[in-house]
Amino acid sequence: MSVLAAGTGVFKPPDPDGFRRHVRDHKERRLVSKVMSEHEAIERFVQDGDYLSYDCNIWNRGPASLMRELIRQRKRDLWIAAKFTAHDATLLVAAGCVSRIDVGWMEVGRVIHEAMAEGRVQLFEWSNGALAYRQLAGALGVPFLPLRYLGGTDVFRTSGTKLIEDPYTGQAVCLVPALNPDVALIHVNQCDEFGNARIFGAGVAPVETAMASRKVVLSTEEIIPNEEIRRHPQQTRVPYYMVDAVVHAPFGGYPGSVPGLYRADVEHLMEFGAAQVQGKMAEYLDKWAFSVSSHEEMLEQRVGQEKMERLRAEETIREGYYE
Amino acid sequence: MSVLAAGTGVFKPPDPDGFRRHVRDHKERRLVSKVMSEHEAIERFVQDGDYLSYDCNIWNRGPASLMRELIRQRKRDLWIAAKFTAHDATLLVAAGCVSRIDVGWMEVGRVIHEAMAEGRVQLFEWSNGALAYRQLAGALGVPFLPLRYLGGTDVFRTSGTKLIEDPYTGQAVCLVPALNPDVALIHVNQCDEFGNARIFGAGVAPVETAMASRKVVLSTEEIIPNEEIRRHPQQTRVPYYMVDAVVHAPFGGYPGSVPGLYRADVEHLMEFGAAQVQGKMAEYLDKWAFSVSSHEEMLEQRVGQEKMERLRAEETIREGYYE
Amino acid sequence: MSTTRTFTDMEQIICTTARMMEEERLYFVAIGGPPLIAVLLSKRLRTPNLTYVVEDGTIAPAVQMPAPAFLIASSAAGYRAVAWTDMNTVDFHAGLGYIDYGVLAAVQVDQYGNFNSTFVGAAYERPARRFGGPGGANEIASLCWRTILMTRQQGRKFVNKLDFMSSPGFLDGSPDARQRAGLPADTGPWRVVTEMAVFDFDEESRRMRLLAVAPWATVDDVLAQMEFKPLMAPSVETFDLPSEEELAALRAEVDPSGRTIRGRWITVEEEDGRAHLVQQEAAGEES
Amino acid sequence: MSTTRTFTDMEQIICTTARMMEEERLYFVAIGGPPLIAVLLSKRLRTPNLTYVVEDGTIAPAVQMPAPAFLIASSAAGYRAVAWTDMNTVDFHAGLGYIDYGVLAAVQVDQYGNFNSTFVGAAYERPARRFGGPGGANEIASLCWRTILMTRQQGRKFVNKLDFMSSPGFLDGSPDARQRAGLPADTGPWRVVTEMAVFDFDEESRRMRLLAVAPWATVDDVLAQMEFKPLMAPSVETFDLPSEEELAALRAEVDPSGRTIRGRWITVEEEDGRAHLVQQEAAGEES
Repeated sequence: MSVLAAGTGVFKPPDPDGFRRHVRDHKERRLVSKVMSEHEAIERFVQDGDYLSYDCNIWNRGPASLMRELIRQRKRDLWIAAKFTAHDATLLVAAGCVSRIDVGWMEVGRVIHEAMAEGRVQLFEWSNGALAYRQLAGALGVPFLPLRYLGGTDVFRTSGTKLIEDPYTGQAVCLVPALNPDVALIHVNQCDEFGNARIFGAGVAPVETAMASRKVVLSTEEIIPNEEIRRHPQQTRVPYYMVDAVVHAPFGGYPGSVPGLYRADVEHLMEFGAAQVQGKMAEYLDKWAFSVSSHEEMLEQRVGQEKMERLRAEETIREGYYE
Repeated sequence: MSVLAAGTGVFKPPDPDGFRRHVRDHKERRLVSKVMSEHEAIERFVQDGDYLSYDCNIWNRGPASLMRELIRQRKRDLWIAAKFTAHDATLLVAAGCVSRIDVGWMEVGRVIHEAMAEGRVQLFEWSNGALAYRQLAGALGVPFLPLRYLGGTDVFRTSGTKLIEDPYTGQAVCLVPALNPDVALIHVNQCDEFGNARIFGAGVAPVETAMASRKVVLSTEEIIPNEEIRRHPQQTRVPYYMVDAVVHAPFGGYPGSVPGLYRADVEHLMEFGAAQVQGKMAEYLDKWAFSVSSHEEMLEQRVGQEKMERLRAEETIREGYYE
Repeated sequence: MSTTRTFTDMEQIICTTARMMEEERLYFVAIGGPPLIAVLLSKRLRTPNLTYVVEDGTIAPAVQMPAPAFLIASSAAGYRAVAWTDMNTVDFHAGLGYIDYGVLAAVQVDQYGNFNSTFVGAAYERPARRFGGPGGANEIASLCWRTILMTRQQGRKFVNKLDFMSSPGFLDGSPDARQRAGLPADTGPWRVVTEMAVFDFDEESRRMRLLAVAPWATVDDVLAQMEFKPLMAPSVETFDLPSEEELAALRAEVDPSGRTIRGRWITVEEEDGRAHLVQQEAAGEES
Repeated sequence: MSTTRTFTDMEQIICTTARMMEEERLYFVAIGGPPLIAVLLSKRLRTPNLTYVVEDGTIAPAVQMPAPAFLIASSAAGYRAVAWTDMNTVDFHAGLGYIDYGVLAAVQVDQYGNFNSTFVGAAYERPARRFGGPGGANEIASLCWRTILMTRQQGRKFVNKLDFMSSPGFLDGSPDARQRAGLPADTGPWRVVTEMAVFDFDEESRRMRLLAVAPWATVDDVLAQMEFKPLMAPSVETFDLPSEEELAALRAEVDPSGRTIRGRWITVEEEDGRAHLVQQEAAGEES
């Protein structure tokens, strides 16, 4: 069994035993309430320099309200996993929060281009699947997993992937290192005060992300009683003991959609696009993050009841989510 | 990266590309009906010498009616994965169907002892988790997975586990070979005619078993319309394209329980126990398998409407399964 | 009698790709873009029972037409699927050999069908233009049995050397190159579709081969838009223009917002079964 | 005034184990047997909010009392869980360090807490007695932070050399032996509980150490039922008999069928705070 080739990229090194020690020393195994404000959750659980993973994106069930809080608190030097991410990365780079990005796919425009040109952000190449899979490795508690892609490409060459001779078949197979983010932000449909969470619809990798991350912050459209969780145990995707904070955030996915609840605000997404093209990200960030003190205030003062009602009404598909 | 130690046990060797070729050449990608009789399903999809995996066991949501059909058709020389299996292995050994067993845990009595003493059955040591995990490796399409147990024990020594130096952390970690059974028998709560299947309750590894196996035979308590499947996509655990046969088998888990539907027939389980102790397995097999032509006939003539109604009535918990 | 038809380059690419699709095969597409639109068009017009999986874990959805303007990752995109899973799950299904065709968009492609969706120009650290990254393309191009690539016919896209190989074709074209790199056996690119041409790959050399051209283009027109010279099929066929029916379905039902189907306008006049180019816009900067 | 109490060896083992349990810890038990019964007893009497996961993927269920006769893998065992998952999932949770204690039954144990649940006697191919195999014990004993072993106090169970090491204790007892074998750091056996004694393990030598004995037994009684001589705690404590309350809960509510709690009967007379053995059945053949 030999290493046939190895990429030379920088990656967050796997440390399964370090992860275990963190869990042992910091995770609450009792059923205790973890409900707190977005301010407290981000302040306590996101540190400058953290490797941050979020699930889904600003179009769809992403933790948009938590991201805006992160921006408001001016977190710095984050390293993010951009696995199928829309302009989330752009937003965090524009706000100066992020200096390293593991890329699967992200929308790239002026903000990322300028940040790259000025050396404010470093990109590391992976793929959507590889990042989801590296988090699966992290979720399994193992240091690496074999996979049958990446090999032969420049992604292999510039990443932390290795090509080995499989000791069972003798054939070549790649390995990727486990990814255990320091912190995960996940927006869910429903959870109880302890963090037992339900997520409806196809996702990217919410379960792997929660399992793989040292600290897990949930925002949720709804807090439901533990009794209701226990009446339908099959619906629980993340168990309470993985969760550090529960933030009650109706419309927490805004401007994205939460399927079955509200559609995306296309007008807002276009406003973002225009702000980037015009070099007016500072104004955008000020309007939507810095000039409001909380998600609730943003909804009230910037979105308004009428629009929220319209976005709910226009999400006509509830089947499979809430029916 | 070197192999530090390796077990010397015999195991079904992983062959991811062979599996892929089987899928390419034999799996139906169209939505076509796969509903057939248990006789046809077992005749077409279980060959003598196959490696067979079933999910759960004869106490609980096991594919009991398919196993009895397998016995009736006198399948021979099967190799089974006994991952948390009750007396299922005993039953198949008593009927002469099985010659090799990968052991996680199984009930062991006179039948297994005698078969071992007479050299009719060979046992290979793993654990429940290791067998479920080897099937996960098979389900991921990779030749092996790393894991952090088995090492240091006699299970390691007598199995196909290897200990390697992890090329990422430099630490010792075990590898186990992927297990891709030739055929899986899985009893499900509901599926459509194409094989899109729902399974309610905690299971052992139904999804991994279906994904990892070349041929997949489902028995189901209920066949529901595809339209109903599509109304609740999140409930689907196995997609149609993995499934080769759908057998409509109400009470297919009998004498075991299907949680939420009917409880186990403890009287029957005691009858089995007594038959083994008394060396009367031939009579037991004759009564419950050979002397009836089908599951339906067995239910009618050996169980009876009254008992079935009682077993249904006594399963008072429906919450979380059907409510 | 002559008729005039006007369509975008992307509409031609989508229609040609859609016509290759078969109901007895399973397709893998990324969350949005031309591949999804091609699948939806084929389902709408020719293969209503075709099934596909999406990178986000959606399996065999039944998208209602007309599709909403913002289809990507919306509830409409997953409507009446047979299962909602996640990214790893559908990648596993591909890894197990269940998925016949991956359909993908490429920014640059080389003669072995390797392709780029990461950056072009200058060096990696300071690219002339940075793109979104491979997304799911690397796994889809590695794990599905066959890959269909959709791209525009431009010299800067059909290059001798990729600026970055984001996803694999036949790598260096040597026998078993993919297997030696750790990829599953017997997989690889199958067709490359542009507005002007369809290519396949030679069984032996693994080099790209010109199979068919648009009725309004010549082989030389195609070669003029490639840095490398492809092999030639024994007889290069001519494929059809987008039909009125296809264009109507695309514009009114499959992509009513025009997000994906927009592109360079091409006007073609057909007369006595022959077609010739009347007018086309210059190639833009878009990918 | 004297009182007489009669209980089975297994009832003593279960009660002693249950008393070690804490609400702020998470437990991992196999699908049935003494470990599950000990957890349920503790929940019933002392630690109602204790949570545990079961090998089949059940997370934190709320089993109603009295438990049904056929609890194993029935709907009653998973009742009002917070999640129903599968075997791999709960093993991953253990692998990630979430699970504090694994509670397991053993057929044979050696001085380093390695244990056997596979076979005893003669050779592997022709065992004198074959057992069911490790089940989930190997992973539970490897991945949980601490393991509690439940077994009967018999010379043929506390052996110098296991007939088969199904699951790991401290292996050969050398420093980092578990890590060198690929197991997570800082894990291992924590207590061994029998009807007659409680053992822990010396921090340095990793050898089993006698910590406490039953009020009706002496250290010598315990040593007479072991092939190897354990280390001795500085002061060997005495643990309590099963209380009337514990026995009532066990027999009427936790295991009303008596499937798990049956065993060898022990009768003890208590007088002036001292207890002595009045009568006990001979050790049987059961594991």
